[in-house]
Amino acid sequence: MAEDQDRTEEPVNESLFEAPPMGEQERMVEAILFASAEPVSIREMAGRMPHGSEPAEAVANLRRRYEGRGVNVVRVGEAWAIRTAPDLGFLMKKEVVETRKLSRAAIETLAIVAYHQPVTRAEIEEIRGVSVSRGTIDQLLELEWIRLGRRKMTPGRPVTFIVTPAFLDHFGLETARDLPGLKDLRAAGLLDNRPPPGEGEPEEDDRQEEMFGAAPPEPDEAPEE
Amino acid sequence: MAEDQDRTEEPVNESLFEAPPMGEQERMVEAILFASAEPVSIREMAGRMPHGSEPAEAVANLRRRYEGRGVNVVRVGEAWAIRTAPDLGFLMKKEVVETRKLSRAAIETLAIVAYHQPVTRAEIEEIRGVSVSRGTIDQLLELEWIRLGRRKMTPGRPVTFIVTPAFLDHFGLETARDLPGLKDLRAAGLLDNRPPPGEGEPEEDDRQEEMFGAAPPEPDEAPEE
Amino acid sequence: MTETGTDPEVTSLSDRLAAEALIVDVDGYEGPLDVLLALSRTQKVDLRQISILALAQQYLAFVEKARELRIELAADYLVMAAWLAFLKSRLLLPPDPSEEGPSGEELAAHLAFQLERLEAMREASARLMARDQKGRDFFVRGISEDVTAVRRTTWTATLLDLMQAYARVRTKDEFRPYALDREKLMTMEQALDRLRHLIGFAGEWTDILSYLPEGWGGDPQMRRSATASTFAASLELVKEGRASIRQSGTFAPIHIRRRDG
Repeated sequence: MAEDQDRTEEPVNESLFEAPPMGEQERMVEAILFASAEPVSIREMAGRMPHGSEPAEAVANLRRRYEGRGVNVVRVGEAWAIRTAPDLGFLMKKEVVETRKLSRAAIETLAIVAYHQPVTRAEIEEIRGVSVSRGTIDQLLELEWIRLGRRKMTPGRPVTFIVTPAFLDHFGLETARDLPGLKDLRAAGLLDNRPPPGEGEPEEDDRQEEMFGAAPPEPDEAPEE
Repeated sequence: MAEDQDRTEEPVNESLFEAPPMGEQERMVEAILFASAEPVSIREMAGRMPHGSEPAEAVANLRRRYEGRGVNVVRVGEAWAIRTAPDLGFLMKKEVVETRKLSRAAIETLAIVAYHQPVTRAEIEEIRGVSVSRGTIDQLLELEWIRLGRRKMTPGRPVTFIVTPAFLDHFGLETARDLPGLKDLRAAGLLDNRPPPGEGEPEEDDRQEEMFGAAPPEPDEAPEE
Repeated sequence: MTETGTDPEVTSLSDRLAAEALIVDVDGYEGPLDVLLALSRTQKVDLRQISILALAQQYLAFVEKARELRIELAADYLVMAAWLAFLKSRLLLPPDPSEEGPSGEELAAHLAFQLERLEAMREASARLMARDQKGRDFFVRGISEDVTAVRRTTWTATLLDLMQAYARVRTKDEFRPYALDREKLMTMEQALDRLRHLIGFAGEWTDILSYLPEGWGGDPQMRRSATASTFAASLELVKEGRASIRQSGTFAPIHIRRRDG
């Protein structure tokens, strides 16, 4: 076959050899384009196909056949190739889910929200003793473990944060009240026996009840992402 | 954990996003199969396609669509691939590096593994009447045409060998059941593991039934003599 | 046939070619079973009808010939020869009822089965290799696209993590390193608390700076923080209707006073 390469396009050959039917030529072009690692020129196709073949016409037919399909026959410079339809590129991505532990800052912030809700950012910072980065709050919002609560009736009307039902679900709690109290933490050896001066139990007052009871829809919902 | 979250969201998704129409799913499967040189399992397709898609049905449709074309949708074990039609092989540049020419011993060993799987080395030697060299097995393992199967529940718990999806892919077999002449060989009792007279009965046969899937139970009779 | 045997290969080869219809090239055979299969083909019958007796005789002749040609036969060829000699005697002699073990017919049947099975596997391997093969007869996708993995991270924590984190936060007071920073800041809540108490006493316009707590007027950072908080707290009180606020000009002092009613 290779030695015929240069003569295939000459019209003389047409009379010498019967070319395969166009449908067959289309199959050939299809197989060639599929299997080639590089785009293939018409000339190269002609070199591989039987004498008298019309690869240009076969490619044109094949191109029409693939219109609207999952792959298309596309022209690449002077050559042709089969490529994924542009709108299906997303299929070539595979999602790999990786589970990671929350950062210390995030888990501490989450704990403070859970124990002190509704709590403002300033209060979180006050309790943690360090400033809370925007990213940490955003991460918890994105996880849908915290959301915005009502604004606090203090100067500046700062937004507050509260934990969500998804949070409760994740940690297997029925209500935020089920969170172990400081006494429990102490009993579990998680807290020093000496309570820090001036620190009582976290308040588990009716504010929380409100949050998890028939909470009226909040005007400032966390943006759902 | 993350699964919990997914679980809670699932019913929502089902109602929110309807699976794309079958024609669209067919396009997706087409794009996925075209893009991959290796067979792709239904499971993997489902993982990449929108929620609620039916890749198995889409593949079946696609297969029909490509019947008689220059490339075909072929089944390889539990997976699917697009391959050029075998009658068009002459068009292709044989760029593929020929695998080392297999020795007669390797070819026979391969056939024995394919037809008798799962089969132990001792059984292979019994059938060939000669010891099997380490190199022969290694070569087939390297080609990834055979791999280790379950250990046999006989004294010494010898390892067994079985053929791989790569083997099926290379020889264009849908499943190991499609091995040429398998049925006849089994009917003739030539796949039986008959012990030499005077030796213990082998436990056998239901193992193989498993390997070859839901083959109709063969009467376990000796060849007519 | 040389006496010395210095070059047995050449001698045996020429001898074989000359003298023997059966070419004994042991290297070309894969063991006794292979030889037996080759020999059985000379019987020109279906393997199922093969005469094992005739085959045993052929094999013994083959081994004999090899010996004559001084070909080193591997031990298993000789083992097979011995076994076939035994089988031959069993097949020729009438069965002895007192004899233990399988009959000659059973042994012969098994050998026939082995030969047939080997033949079948040979045919199967030939058929297998004759199939269309990947990379030779059919081809895979030339331009394959790798599936790019998109990493999605999900975050997790346990209730214990949560409790430990909270315990950590609550016990931090005893050793927290950032306490100094916080001491220089006055929160609006602090200022408001203070102002709520003090505003009741402000019947007259009073500069809000006079409400700064003691010790907050010196250090510039503390002063700034206290001033801002106090101002914000003042606005809050105004909003609550508890105070009035005024400023005579830009950057002028800001005054507040109690608002009654």
